[in-house]
Parts: sequence; C-alpha cells; structure tokens
Amino acid sequence: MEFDAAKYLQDSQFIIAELLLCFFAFIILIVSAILPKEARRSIAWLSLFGTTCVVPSVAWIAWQLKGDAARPVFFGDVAVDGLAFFFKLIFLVGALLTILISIRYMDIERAQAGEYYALIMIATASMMFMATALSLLMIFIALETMALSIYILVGFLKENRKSNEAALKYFVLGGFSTAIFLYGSSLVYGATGSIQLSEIAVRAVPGAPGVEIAVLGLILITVALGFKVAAVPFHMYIPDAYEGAPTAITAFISTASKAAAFVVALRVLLAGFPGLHEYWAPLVALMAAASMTLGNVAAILQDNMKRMLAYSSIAHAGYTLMGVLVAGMPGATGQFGLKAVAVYMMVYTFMNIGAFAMVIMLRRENLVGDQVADFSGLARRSPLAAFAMLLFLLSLAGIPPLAGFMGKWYLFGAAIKGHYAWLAVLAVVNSAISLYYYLRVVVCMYLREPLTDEPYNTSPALTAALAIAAGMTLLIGIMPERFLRLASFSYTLMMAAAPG
Amino acid sequence: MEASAIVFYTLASMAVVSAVMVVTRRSAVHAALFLVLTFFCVAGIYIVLSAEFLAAVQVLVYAGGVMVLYLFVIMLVPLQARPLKPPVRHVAGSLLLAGLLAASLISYFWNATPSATAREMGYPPAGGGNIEAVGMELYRRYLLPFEIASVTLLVAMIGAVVLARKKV
Amino acid sequence: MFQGLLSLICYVPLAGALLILFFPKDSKKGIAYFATAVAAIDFAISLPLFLQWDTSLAGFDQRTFERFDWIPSIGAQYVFGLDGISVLFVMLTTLLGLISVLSSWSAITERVKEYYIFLLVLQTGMLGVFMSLDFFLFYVFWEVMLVPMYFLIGIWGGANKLYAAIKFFLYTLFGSVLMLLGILAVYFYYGAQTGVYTFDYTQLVTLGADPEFFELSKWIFWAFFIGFAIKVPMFPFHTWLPDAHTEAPTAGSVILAGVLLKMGTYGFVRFNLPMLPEASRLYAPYMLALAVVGIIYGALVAMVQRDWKKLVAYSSVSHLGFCMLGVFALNVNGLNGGILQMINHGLSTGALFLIVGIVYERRHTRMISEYGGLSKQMPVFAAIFMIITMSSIGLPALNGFIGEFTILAGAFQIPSTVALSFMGWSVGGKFWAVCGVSGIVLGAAYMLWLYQRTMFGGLDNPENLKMTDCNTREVIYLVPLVACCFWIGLYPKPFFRILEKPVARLVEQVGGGRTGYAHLAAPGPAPAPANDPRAVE
Amino acid sequence: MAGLLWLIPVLPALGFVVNGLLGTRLSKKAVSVVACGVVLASFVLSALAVGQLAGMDQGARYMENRLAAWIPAVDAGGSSPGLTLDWLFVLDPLSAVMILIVTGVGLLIHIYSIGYMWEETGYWRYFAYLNLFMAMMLTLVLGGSFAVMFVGWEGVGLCSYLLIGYFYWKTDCADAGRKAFITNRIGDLAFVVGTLALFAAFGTLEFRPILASVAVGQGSTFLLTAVALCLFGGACGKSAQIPLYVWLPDAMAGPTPVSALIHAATMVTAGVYMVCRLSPLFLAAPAALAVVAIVGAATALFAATIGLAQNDIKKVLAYSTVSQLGYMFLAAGVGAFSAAIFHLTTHAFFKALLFLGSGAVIHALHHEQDMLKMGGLKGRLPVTYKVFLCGWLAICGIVPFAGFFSKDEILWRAFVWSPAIWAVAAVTAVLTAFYMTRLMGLTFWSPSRMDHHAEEHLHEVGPSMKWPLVALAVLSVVGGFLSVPSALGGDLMPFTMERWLEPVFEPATYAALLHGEVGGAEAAAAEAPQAPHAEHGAALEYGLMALALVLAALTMRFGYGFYKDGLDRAAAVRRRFSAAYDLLKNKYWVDEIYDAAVIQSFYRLCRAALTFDVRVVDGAVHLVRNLTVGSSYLSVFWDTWVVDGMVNLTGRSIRRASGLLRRLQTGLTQSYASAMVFGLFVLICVYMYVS
Amino acid sequence: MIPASHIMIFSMILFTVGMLGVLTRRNAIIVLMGIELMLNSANINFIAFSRQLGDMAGQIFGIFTIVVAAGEVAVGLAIIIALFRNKDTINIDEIDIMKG
Repeated sequence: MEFDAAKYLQDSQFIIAELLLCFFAFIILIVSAILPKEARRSIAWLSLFGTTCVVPSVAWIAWQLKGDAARPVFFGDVAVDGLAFFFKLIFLVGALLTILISIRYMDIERAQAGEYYALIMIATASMMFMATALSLLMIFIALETMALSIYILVGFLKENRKSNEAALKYFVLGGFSTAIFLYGSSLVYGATGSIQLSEIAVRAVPGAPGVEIAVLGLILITVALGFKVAAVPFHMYIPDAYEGAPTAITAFISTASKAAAFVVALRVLLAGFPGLHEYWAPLVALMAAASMTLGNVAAILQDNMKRMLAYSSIAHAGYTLMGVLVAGMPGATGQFGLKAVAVYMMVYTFMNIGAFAMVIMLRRENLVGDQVADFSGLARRSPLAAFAMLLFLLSLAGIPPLAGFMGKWYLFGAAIKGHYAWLAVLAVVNSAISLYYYLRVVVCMYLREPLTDEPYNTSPALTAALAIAAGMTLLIGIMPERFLRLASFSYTLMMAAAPG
Repeated sequence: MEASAIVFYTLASMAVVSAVMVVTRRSAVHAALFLVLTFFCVAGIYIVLSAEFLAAVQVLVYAGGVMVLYLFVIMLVPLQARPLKPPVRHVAGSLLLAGLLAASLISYFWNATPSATAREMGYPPAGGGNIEAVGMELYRRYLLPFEIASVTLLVAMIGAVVLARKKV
Repeated sequence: MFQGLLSLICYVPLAGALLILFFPKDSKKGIAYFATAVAAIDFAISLPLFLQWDTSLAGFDQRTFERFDWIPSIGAQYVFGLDGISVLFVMLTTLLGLISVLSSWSAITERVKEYYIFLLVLQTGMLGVFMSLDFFLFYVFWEVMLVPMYFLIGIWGGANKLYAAIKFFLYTLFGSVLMLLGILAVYFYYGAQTGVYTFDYTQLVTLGADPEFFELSKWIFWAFFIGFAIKVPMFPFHTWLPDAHTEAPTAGSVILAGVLLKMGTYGFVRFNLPMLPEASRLYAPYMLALAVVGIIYGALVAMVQRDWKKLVAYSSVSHLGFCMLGVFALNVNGLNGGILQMINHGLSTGALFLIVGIVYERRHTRMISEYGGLSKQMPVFAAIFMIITMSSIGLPALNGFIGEFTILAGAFQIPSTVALSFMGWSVGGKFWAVCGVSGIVLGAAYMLWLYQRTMFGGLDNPENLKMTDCNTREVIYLVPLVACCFWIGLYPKPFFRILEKPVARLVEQVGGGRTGYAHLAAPGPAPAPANDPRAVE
Repeated sequence: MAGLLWLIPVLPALGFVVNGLLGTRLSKKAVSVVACGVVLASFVLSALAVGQLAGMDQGARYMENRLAAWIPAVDAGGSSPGLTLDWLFVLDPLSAVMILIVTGVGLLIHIYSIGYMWEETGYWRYFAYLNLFMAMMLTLVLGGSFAVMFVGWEGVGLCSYLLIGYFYWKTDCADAGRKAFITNRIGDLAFVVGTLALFAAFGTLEFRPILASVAVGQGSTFLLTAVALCLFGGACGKSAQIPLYVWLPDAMAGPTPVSALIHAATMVTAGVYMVCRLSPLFLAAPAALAVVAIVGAATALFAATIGLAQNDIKKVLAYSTVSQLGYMFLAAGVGAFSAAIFHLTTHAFFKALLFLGSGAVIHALHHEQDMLKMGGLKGRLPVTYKVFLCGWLAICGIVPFAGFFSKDEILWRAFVWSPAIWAVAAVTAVLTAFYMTRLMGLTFWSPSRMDHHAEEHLHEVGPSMKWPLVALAVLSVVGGFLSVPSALGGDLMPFTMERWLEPVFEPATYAALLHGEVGGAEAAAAEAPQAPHAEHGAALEYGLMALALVLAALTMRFGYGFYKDGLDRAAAVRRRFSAAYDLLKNKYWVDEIYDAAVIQSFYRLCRAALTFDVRVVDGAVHLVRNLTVGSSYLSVFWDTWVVDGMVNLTGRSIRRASGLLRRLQTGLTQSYASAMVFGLFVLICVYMYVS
Repeated sequence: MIPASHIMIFSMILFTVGMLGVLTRRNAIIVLMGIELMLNSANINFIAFSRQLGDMAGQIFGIFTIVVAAGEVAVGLAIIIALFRNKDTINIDEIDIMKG
C-alpha cells in the first residue's frame, strides 16, 4: 500500500472538525493550566467558542458532498458521507448544549475545570470519528477514546460518592463490554480476514466459509453495541451512571454518546454485515422489544428524575433499535429505517438535553433537586420553565405537534413499513405507558405546591440552552420539513465503500 | 510435534494456570504477580506466532508500565484492612454462567466450518522483519488511528491527573 | 369566498390564547371577557359556513379548501376542507366553545389565565380535527387537544381529578397510538400501490374501491376502531368517561361531552366507512352489538348513579350507542340520524352539564341526594332543565326525537343477514333496532328520576334555600341551546339538506343501496361517484 | 278550511307560549282569558271544519293539510327511501268526532278550572300546561301520520306528567307523574317498534298509504299481526289496559280537572282512537284483534272489581275509567269500532261530569277525597248532587241516558262475537252499577261522617264551576241520541255516529285509494278484509238490552238500600268476606307485585351493571395498569431472581429477593455484568435457534 | 504447526477466566485485572489470525489494543483511587448507594 502524503493531507480536510475540536481541547488544557482558579469560568466560554467554530467546518463537508457522492478517505478508514455529516451535527449540538448547561452547574458543584470542557470536546471529536469509521479498528479506537473521556467526566465530581460510584460502575462494565467487542472483532477478523467493513460485507454472507465464526463475532459486537446504546439486558449500568454523573454529563451521554453508539451500530450492521441481516435482525428485534418494555415499566416507579430519565432513555433506545432493524432491509424500506434513526436521534438530543437542563435548573447550592418532587409548583413559580419542561416531556412521550412525535412517527412508520407490526404495536403500547410517568412530573409541576422558595438556578447560558432546546422541540414538531431534508443526507450511507 | 508447538502448549497452559491464579488469589499483590506471569506467557506465544514486535510491546507496556501502576495503587490502597472473600455461591453462579457461555462458544467452534478454525497457521507476512513490517503499516496505512491513539492516551493522562489528584 | 376562512376559524382561539398570555394575572375579569370575545368572534365568523352552505355538494366544498405543502418529505400536507358532515361539527364546536367560555366566568376563580388559555387551545385542536383532510394533520390535532383537556380536568377538576385526568389521557392516548399505526399502514399501502406517499384524505379514500386492500383493511379497521371507540366511547371502552366527565369543570364536561366524544363517531364516519367499506360491512354486526349493549348498559348504570354528573356521563354512553347504531346501520337513514344525533347529543348533553354546573357552583356538591325541590327556588332553571331533559329522552318536537327516530328507522332497515352467529344461534336484523328502542324507555326512566329527585319534592335541605335562580348570563348561554333543541326538533330540514348529499355518497362508498348492504345482492365495486365540478374528489 | 287545520292545535300551543313565558306577569284573569280563549277559538275552528266536512259526500269526507316538511325526503341515489316526514294534519269523520270532544269537553274543563284552581299557587303554570295538553291532544288526533301522531302521543304524556306532578313538592304526586310517564314509555316502546316495522315494510309512515296497502292485502299476516300487537301495546300504555294500567289510579294525584280532562275524557282514549284509526290493519290481523278484545274484557272486569272496594272517590272513578276503557277496547276488538268511538264519546261526557262533580265535592270539603269522611251531601250540595245523579244514571246505562245506548251497542256486538265475552261485559256492567251506586251512597245519601271543621266551611260551587257541570250533565243525558242503534230506530234518526264513521272503518275506502295501481275498486274491495257487520237478530237484541237494563236497575236499587243508612251493613259484609275485601282493597297487590318482580329486579340489574362497570370493565383497565406497575416490581424479581439468582443460586438470594422486591436494581456492578453475560448467552441461543 | 482452533480455544479459556474474575472478585483492582485478561485473550486471537491470514492488520489491532488497555488501566485505577478517598473501600460489593 503506497503512502501518499499529499493525499493524506488532502484527506485531512474531511476530518477538519475533529482536528479543530482536538486543537481547541489542547488550547483549553494549556490555558486552564495558566489561568488562575477564579478565571476558570472563562474557559467554558472558550470551549463554547471553539465548538461553535467547528460548526462551519462540518457544514463545509456538507457543501463538499453536494456535488460529489459519498466517498471513503484515509485508505477507506474514514467515510465522508451524509450519515456522518448528520450525526456530526447532532454531536455538535449535543456538545454545545452540554457546555451551555454546564457552566453554572459546575460552579455549583465546585468542580469548574478546564479539563472538563476539554474532555467534552475530545469526546465529541471521538464521536465524530465513530460516525465516520469504516473499519473495526477505527471504531475501536474512537469508541475507546470517547469511552475513556466519558468515564472521567462521569466521575468528575470527585468529592461526590455517587459520581465515584457511577464512574466505577460505568468503567468496569464499559471495560467488560470493550473486551467483548474486541473479542468479537477478533473473531470477525479471523473469519473474514479483514477489519474493513466493506470487505467484511463481501465475505460475511450466508454460506461463505467460516461465516458461523463471523456471526459469533457479530453477536459479541452486537452485545457491546447494545451496551453502548443501553439496550436490555445490557442496560443495567445506565440508571446508576445517569444518576451519579454530573447532570450535564448525563445529558451528554444520553444524547450525543448514544447517538454515536447508534451510528456505529448502523455502520457495523449495515456496512459490515448487510448479508447477515437475517441473523442479526431477530437479535435486534428482541433487544428492541425488551428495551422499550423494561425501560418504560421500570421508569414508572422511579422517584429520582435522573433515574426516571435513564429508564426512559433505555426505552427510547428500544424504539430506535426498531429503526436500526428496518434500516438493514434493502431498498426504500432500509432508507426509511435509516432516516428514522437519524431523525429520532436529532429530536431526542434536543428534548432530552432540555429535560436534563431543567434538572440542572433545580440544582441549588444546598439542594440536589433531582427528585421528581422537586418539580412541585414549578408552573406557579416559573411558568415559562414549566412550559418548556412540559414540551420536553410531551415530546418524549411522542405527542404531536412536538419533535418527539416526528421521531416516533418515523420509527413506527419504519416498523410498519418493515412488516414488524408486532413490534410497532408493542412500541405504541409502550409509548402510552411512558406517558404515565411523564405525566407524574407534569402533575408535580402544575398541580402541586412548591416545596421551597429557594430561587432556581438560572444563568443566561442555561436559559439559552433551554430556549434552544424548547424552541427546536417545537420547531421540529411544527415545521419539520427542513430538518427532515437535513436528515435525508443520512441516506447516502456508504454501503460497501471500497478502500480508496 | 514441532518445537514451536511444544512451546505454545507449554506457555498456553502456564498462561491459563496463572490466569486462574490471578482471579483466585486473595491477595491483590499475588494476583498482580500472576498477572505479570500470564502476560509473559502471552508474550511468548506472540513470539511463537512470529509477532516479535508485539511481544516486545506486551512486555514493555504490560509488565513494565501497567504492572507498576497496579502495584502502586495496591500499595496506596491498604487492601488487607478488610478480608475480601468472595462468597462461594456467587463464585459457583459465575462459574456456571461462564461455563454455559464457554460451552456455547466451544460448541460453536466445533460446529463451525473447519476451514476457518482448523486451518494451519500460515506464514508471517512477507517483507522484511516483523518490526519493520509493523512499522511500515503503522505509520503509513494506520497513521490516522495512530494519531487518534495519541488522543486516547492524552485522555487517559488527563483522567489520571484529574481523578487522582486531591483537589480540583 | 370561504378562502382562508377555515384557518381563520381554527386559529382565532389559538391567537386569543397567545394574547391572553400578555394579560396581567390578576385581571381575571378582563381575561374572561377577552376570552369570551374571542370565542364569540370565532362563532360569528363560522356562521357564514352554515348559512351559505351549498347543499348540492356531495364532496368537499372547494370554496373552503386550503392546501399547502407542509412536510413534503413524508407527503404530509396542510389540507383543510369541509363537507356537509364536518361543517355541522365545526358549527357545534364554535357554538359550544362560546358557551363553555361563558359558563366559566364565575365558576373559575383560580388560575384564570391558564384556564382560558387551555380552553381556547382546546378549541383550536377540536376545530382542526374536524377540518383537516390530511391524515397527518388530523392526527396532530387529534392529539393536541388531549393536553389542554388533561389540564382542564387535572387543575380545575373535582376531588378525584388527578386520577380522572391521567385515566383520560392514557386511555385516549392508547387508542390514538393504535390508530396511528392504522394510519401508517394505510399510508404505506397506498404509497406502495401508487408510488405516491401521501396523507391526503381525498386520495387515500379511493382505497375503499381497491379490492386488494381488503385483507389489510381488516386489521386497519380494528386499529381505527380502538382509537375511535375509546373516544366515542363504546362499551367496553367507556370507563374513562364517567371519571373524566365527573371530575372536569363544567366547561370541560361540556366540551368533552359536546365535542370530544363526537370526534370518535366522526372518525368512524369520515374514515372507517368510506376508506374501509368492506371491513366496515364485515364487522358491522359487532359494531351494532356493541352499540346496542352501550345503549342499554349505559342506561342501566345511569339509573343507579348517585352523582348527578356521573348519571349524565353514563347517559352519554347510552346516547353515543344510538349514534353508533345509526352509523353502522350503513344506510341513509341510519347515517343521517346518527350524525344528527351527534349534534343533538352535543346540544342537550352540553346543556345538561351546564345545568349541573349551575347548581354545583351554588352548592359545591354533585350528589343528587343533596338536592330536591329546587323547582320552587329556581323556576326558570327548572323549566330549562325540563326542556333539556325532554330533549335528552327523545320527546317528539325536540331534537332528540329526530335523531333517535331516524336512527331507528335506519336500524329497522338493517337486513337480517347482518347478524352475529353463535353456536347456531343468530342474532341480528331487526333485533338491533328493537334493543335500541328499549333505550328510550330506560332513558326516560333515569332522566325523569333525576329530575324528580332534584327538582321535585320538598325543599328539605336548608342549604338549598339559599339557591338562587339562573342569572342573566346563565340564561343567555342556555337559551341558544334550548332554541337549537326546538329548531332541530321542529324544523330539522336545513340539517338534513346539508347532510343529504354527503350521506348519500357515503352510503354509496360503503356499499350502497337502500339497505347499505347491496353487496349481499350484487357483489362488485361501488360505482364511481358522479362528477360534480365543484366538489373536490 | 283544510288549509287552516293546523291552527286547531297551534292555537292552544300559542296559549301555552303566552302563559308559559308571560304567566308570571299576567293577572289571573288575563291568564284565564288567554287559556280559555284559545281553546274556545280552537273549538270554533273545529266546529267550522267539521261543518265543512259534513257538507261533503259521505265517502269523500276527508281533508288534509300538509303543512311543511319535517324530516325532508333525502336523495339517496334514487334507490333508497329515506325517512320522510311531513307535518300532516288530517280531518276525517273519526278525527272530527275526536276534535269536537277534545275541544268541547276541554273548553268546559278549562272554564271549570278557573274556579277550581283559583287559589292554587302557579295558576298560570297550570293553564299553560293545560293549553299545551290541548295542543298535543289535537295534534294526536289530527295527525295524518304515525310521526305526527307520535308527537301528540308523547306530548300528552308529557303534559300528563307535568300535570300529575303539578303539586311537585308532594312526593307522591311527583312519583305518580314519573310512574305515568315511564309506564307510558314502555307502551311507546312497543308503539315505536310497530311504527318502524311498518316503515321498514312500507317505506312510509302516513296512515292512508299504509292502510291502503294493508287493505289490498299487502304485508304478511305475521308482520301485520306483530305490528298490530306492538301498536296495541302502545295503546295499552296510553289507555291503561292490563298490564300497564297501574299508572292511571296513581295519576289521580293531580288536580281533579286534570283527571277529568286527561285521565278520563281525552288522553286515555288515545289508544282506543289509535286502534280505531288503524282498523283496516287490525282487521287484517284477526289474532291481534282477538287479543284486543280479550285484554279489553279482562281489564274491564278486573278494574271494576277493584273499584268495588276503593274509598277514595277519585280512585273509584279512576278504576271505573280503566274499566270503561276496557269496554271500548272490547268493542274495538270485536270489530265494533264505531261502537267503541261512540262509547268513547259518551264516556267523555259522563266521566268528565263525574270527575268534575267529584272535584266539586272535594273542593267543597277542602280537599277531602276519602268517601268514608263524606256523606249526607245530598242536601248540602244540591247542584253537585243533581249533576252527579245524571252522571250516575249515564254510567249505569239507564234509559235514556248516554251510557245506555253506547253500552248496549257494545254488549250486543260482544254477544254476537262470543257469548263468553258478553257475559264478562255484562258482569262488568253490574259491578259498575254497584260501585257507582256505592259512591253515590257514601257521598250523598248516607248520614254525614264529616268532621266539624269541614262541615262548617262546606260551600256550593261557584258559577265558573257550575255551568260546565250543567253543560256536561245535559250532554250525559242527551249524548246517547248521537247514535241510536238501528234496533231502536236509529235508521230513522237524521244522524247516527255509526253512519258518520262508517267510511273510516271500511277497508274498501282505503283500498279504493290504490285502485289506479291495483286495478278496480271492486277488485280491491273484494280483496280487502270486510268489517264485520252484526246480523240483526232483533228479538235477541231486545232481550239482551232489557236484561242489561234490568240487572243494572236492580243493582242500583240494592245499592241504594245498602248504603243509604250508613256503613253498618257494608261493614258487616266486609267482615264476613274480609279476605276478598282485602284483595280488592289492595288492588290485587299488583303494584306490590310489579314492584317486587319488575322494578326491584330492574334496579338489581342496574346495580349489577354498575358493579360490573366498576369491577369488571374498569377493573380490567386497572388490572392492566396494575400489571404494568406490578411488572415494574417484577423486573426487580427478574434482576434479583434470574440475574442475581444465577449468581447466588440459593436460599440466601430468595431471602434477599423478598427484601429487595421493591428495588429495581441491586446496585451491584457484578450483577450487572452477570446480566450482560446472560444476555449474551441468550442472544447466542436465539441465533442458534434462528439458524 | 498449531491448529488455529487450539489457539482459539486457548484464547477463549483465557477470556472465560478473565470474565470469571470480573464476575466474582470483590476487589475492584482484581476486577480490573480480569478485564486485562479478557483484552489479552482477544489480542491472542488477533495475532493468531494475523499469522494465519498472512495479514498485518491483526498485529496492528493488537498494538492498539495494548495502548487502549494501558489507557484504561490508568483511568480505572484513578477512578479506584478517587473512590477509595471518598469511601475508604474498593470492595465492589459495598459500592451500591445507587440502586432500584
């Protein structure tokens, strides 16, 4: 294989977003080492600035793609395609909103640090690599970089036992799943002789020699991905990790990180194992069914808001897996499924971060504020915030005309279109169940008297984040066309990109 | 049986035995030492499989770096303060679960087409020594992952610093 | 001439709600007056629809049509349009909307601002349901109104409001998500057949003539059925209704009974019959059986209620059973009567809830045993209540009779082949009608007993001595309803004229003929509807 | 004139509107003027209309006034007859008789009411209701289709309800009103079923087309019998026949003029009117007609026996009314429709008279209705006594009072039909004579049993009450000559009701309507069932007439002797036959039996339905919810038993499981890992199963 | 020569043993060691297949695995230290304040 430095540099333009993120992360690390403790807040704004700078570069890739079909770069390791582009946007949005809601929160937690923002940005960069990865190696290394960053972020509140505990649990189980992923990858490598998804796709077809081993590898990889997307029964760490992590990070991992996991799942299953759809489809269907049911059922009894949202995120992962399942089908059906996942991840990012932002708003100096009961009387004390939360909750429940409904519409539509009627029925029944616990929060907000009169924790950044999340939740619900067009980019998934 | 085979089986059985010791020794220090032994055995197997560079990395990184880290932490944390006895039943359950999994995997391997599993080992990749080959691949074909790996290590570094130091 | 009028009607309440946001919280009166003005304007601008309606149209009136692309990606459009059936419901909604706002002036004293906002948003949602001709849009409106209704019950409701509100929301949501699946199935089937992915009702409805659609349509029928039947509510999906009605504030009950329930029956008429004609015919015996059970069962349970509102709520179950009986008679009389009865029920049951509201406001109890002898204290109230009672039990010359009688005439035309067979026994044909007729006896029984227990007898409870008769405002909002009851009872011709052509076409679509079961005689696709240049097909 | 028929019912309705809306602001005088004025106008109008009708040829006496479409004809692609209803008013000889009775007797009772109700609260309300009743009753009789008739049919029911419950603050009044309405509704149920069955069969609800079709033999006998029975069911409700008669005696709780007008003269005869109106239909269903006759006879006898033992003066009259209505149905059942209508007419006169007379007594005694507390009024209330005497003679059937002619006509026709029925009718006549004589005796002849207070305030009726009484008394005396039987020379009279009504009851009349289509009036007439004409066996008829007369006279004489001196003899008899007396006194316990058998079981059914609703239907919903929430606990179970149980395997985990039942997750990292391994294992198994 | 299946079974045994360590040991550090064992077993596979296929990718993968494993150990041990500071234990059984 010839190495052409010029081409290498030329290819680098497609990872400029990742590079920029890493660059700003380094700058932040350096600056935070220099700056006095009191001035650390300004680092947050720096990171915000940096992340914002990245947005045009991602848009630039989209512009690049316009006249050109999707293409693989870096020896076929990195994809430049619509799927990657769209998910990169999601990660960026997730990161931006996370930084916005972090600033005041980290003050309250007394954990303001440059490393925090740097890690968020590095994690974002790794997610972007995940979204573009076309080989098992790239997936592995990017996944691990992201995972390591997140372990640290989850445990960032060192003085907080819950944070420690969450970090350890997340880490141990994450390591466990990494090992499983790696073992699976090695089997796939052995059976197909390649770590490039495109080549695996060619060789991992029913009847090919050694395909059983490839399937075993696939199952192991599926387990690891199931862990990352929080699918039952690999979900167990989710409630604890979500509860213990700093709330802003919970928002981040429940949206951006989950989206990254889904995009990897799409890449692996669609680009790597399209030929084995008949084998992995039942597994994914099973996981989807189990996740949505268990997630919703378990959420009913939760009193802790973060835990409830954690279980709800398990349920949402279940819904989204329906999309993954259908995405593996040929033709227009598959495209529909793919778009469903993309749309859902987009809307989920806004509404879920919005919901967590509300939890942050309730975090006061001497009040943890993550119980459902803490929402009592919100409507009376802050009607706008309550209304925003109402939007998020109803959107999560899939009530039109909010963004969540568009997402659900696509997912249910995918299930129907893919002839998974039983799954669709289960999903709609589940989404009715989910309303039950979302309404508990609504009841608290609108029908109960406030518990304390301690002022809410608000800051311009948090307000902005809430406004953006609420606005988008509403906008995507009412005027979804533009966003759907954007999501249509994800059609151009490189199904079997040859190494370039 | 060839010499390499004899070496392989010997090292493999040693590795398995010491791995079992790792997970059964009560003392963390003992466990760490057996872990080193396992790593050495695995490194030997790498050599048998003509991956000399990897064997070196294995020894350097694991036996050198990782082990020291482990031992540091073990010393830092007064482990013996409390007896850490795994409950027998728990172990039995885990054994059962692992056994089930292993059985399913083994049955898998038996059932799988021979071509994938029973193939004889081939020859080392052509072109110079192993180190050179690895180097060429790593710094040309796999340059991007390599760069990312540097970020990975940076993250690990930040993590170690942030989490292990006392105050923010 | 109606260009843009529908959107205007639909969004005036929403705009009003947004404006109310800017009112200071304490100006309770100002908010109430403003909301009333908004509702009145809405009613006023919807009047031309009814007054200038072209009764010669069988399809949708192109003058009312509004069509824009909304979400081209999925083929969802913003389509508003009315035909003779929906225009009546729009009128009912704007009228009851105005009345319910009027009825809230003194009933609501807490969180006034939010209250009127929710009430007005609710109205937008309901109007949207009746106006939209795009399935997607329809579903959006269908769900949108759940939320304000939930709050109306949950915040301003009675003692058990939370339970009732959640039950209402969950129950109806459960139905509507299943309906969503049905919608999706129709959408994808049509897309696969024609290559055009659209939610446009006027296109999707042509599936009714597609013989291959039958197998799938059987499933879709049940998906729609659950969605609509819960809303109607048909036995045995009715249990949310007594709770919701009982706990809701007066205006909420009025809207709930008057309009919300009609959305279910409207759904059957609008979607199930023309789009799934064969399935509708196939399952008609089951629908008829449930309708008849609902009629009798609702009445029986109403008989022994101790709670005034609950009694009225159960009477709704019974009355809506009549509507369903008419609709699934699948003939001209049945459908005419069924649709008219929906309007009638909206008027008379709406009025009944207002009546309960008037006494509730004075005494804060709904227990029938607390009242008695009110006639003496409140003669005007007693007279209006009597008229509405008579309307509700179907006294001739009042609206209830016209509806019920037409329904029963239709039900008597159901051929004997429309029957349920069980172990060699076959029940059907006129049996449904005869069972339905028994409802009018039972209706008289519980309504008169209610009237007697509350209005007659001695004024034994000293609390009741303090009761005052209806004030002017109360009379003002009750009188239009009473007038409408007489109007429909004595001269329903305008309504029948509006319904005539659409219903005739509906019967044709569903399988036509005198009995609605022409397929039994001569199988074959329904003939293409006549070309009417002004009607949008 | 035909074009103004609608005014006949609308005028009283106008009175209702005026009095109803403005009643509180008008003086009592104004209210009376309005109320009586509209009825008078209506009466005049009716008279004019009937006069015009009489001027027509005998076979062509028919006027119709199609006012407007009610439920318009709807286009249904040409193939389907939608329900079409017009506001159609029809005047023919039958409705002519009825409107004259209704407006005439109604006018008298309105005038009577002025005096009777003057002191009551809600005077205007009373007259408003009464006017509304007139409107509805006139709609009923003028209605040319089932639907219009049904408007009146239900409307009079409503007015009856309102007027019975006029003293709504008295529980028994309110109860009685509701009982009346609901019992009527049960009849209406049958009525509506019959009506709609006719609609389903013939596609229309107008009388003439339906009767014409029936007259030419369309419609299966089964259908017609079923329909006729259903319609008769409706008549049973309205006209208080077995088994639905129970409401009428209770209805006496209303003001007495109301009882006279609604529950004696007019409304309760609506059933008889309806059966007669549909005579061709009933003639085409002989079985149904036989049922009518038998039910009528049974009711007549049954009610008469109950009347023997009642002490409430109005109750006696009420049972008498039920009995007389039975007579009318008996007449209709044996095919003597004109006799039925004739008896209806005379009954309207004398029963209204009797009720108003009893009203005068009650008024005089300050609302005392118990005859045991009356007596000796003969001298104290001379006018009342005299008019009462007329009524008594009329109802007992003494020559030449009204009752004699109508009753004998019925007895004779019954005998022709079946001597057994005649026997029942004759016994009834004897019983009627006895209980009426008992009433007279207890009220007027026997020594006074009034308390001191009542006696002091005793007063004779005022003019507004007196003159209506006198007018009715006159009518009771001479009313019989409206239809003198042929045997007594009726053919020589210029007018007999039988001749007047003949075309209405002749199926051929209707068959002729269709002759264009069916071909030839003769053919039609030949096909049509014939109205039975009794053969005149003159000697037998005279014999029966004399027998009935003698029996009645003897009974009256006996009764006079029995009661003239007080209650001692009656008490002796009562002691002797106490069981029978109790049975009659308690009206055979029918109310109680109904209550136990029907009403209580109905309520049980209702309560069962409620329980079912709460427990089963709603319970199912709750069950689903509980299952969901429960399975939320169950997932603890899954985690602790399956996941942890895999790890811990034994009893310890079982003990822990119960402790952990409320916990979703163990919180232990390693059980999470176990779950993952387990999941992996499951996935592999699934794959193996799939492949 | 050694059959590939033998190496696979060997690696699988190592994997299982490592997994057992993760599942059974209460000492968080030893749990970490278990994970290391599992990672190593995967590596053995990669090397073996690399040799068998005559393809360098496997070896490269192996190198990256070692790098990542090293990073994980660093982070993992840091987490354990932080936890120990707060809770005075590294017994993984006692780390269960969040559950349910």
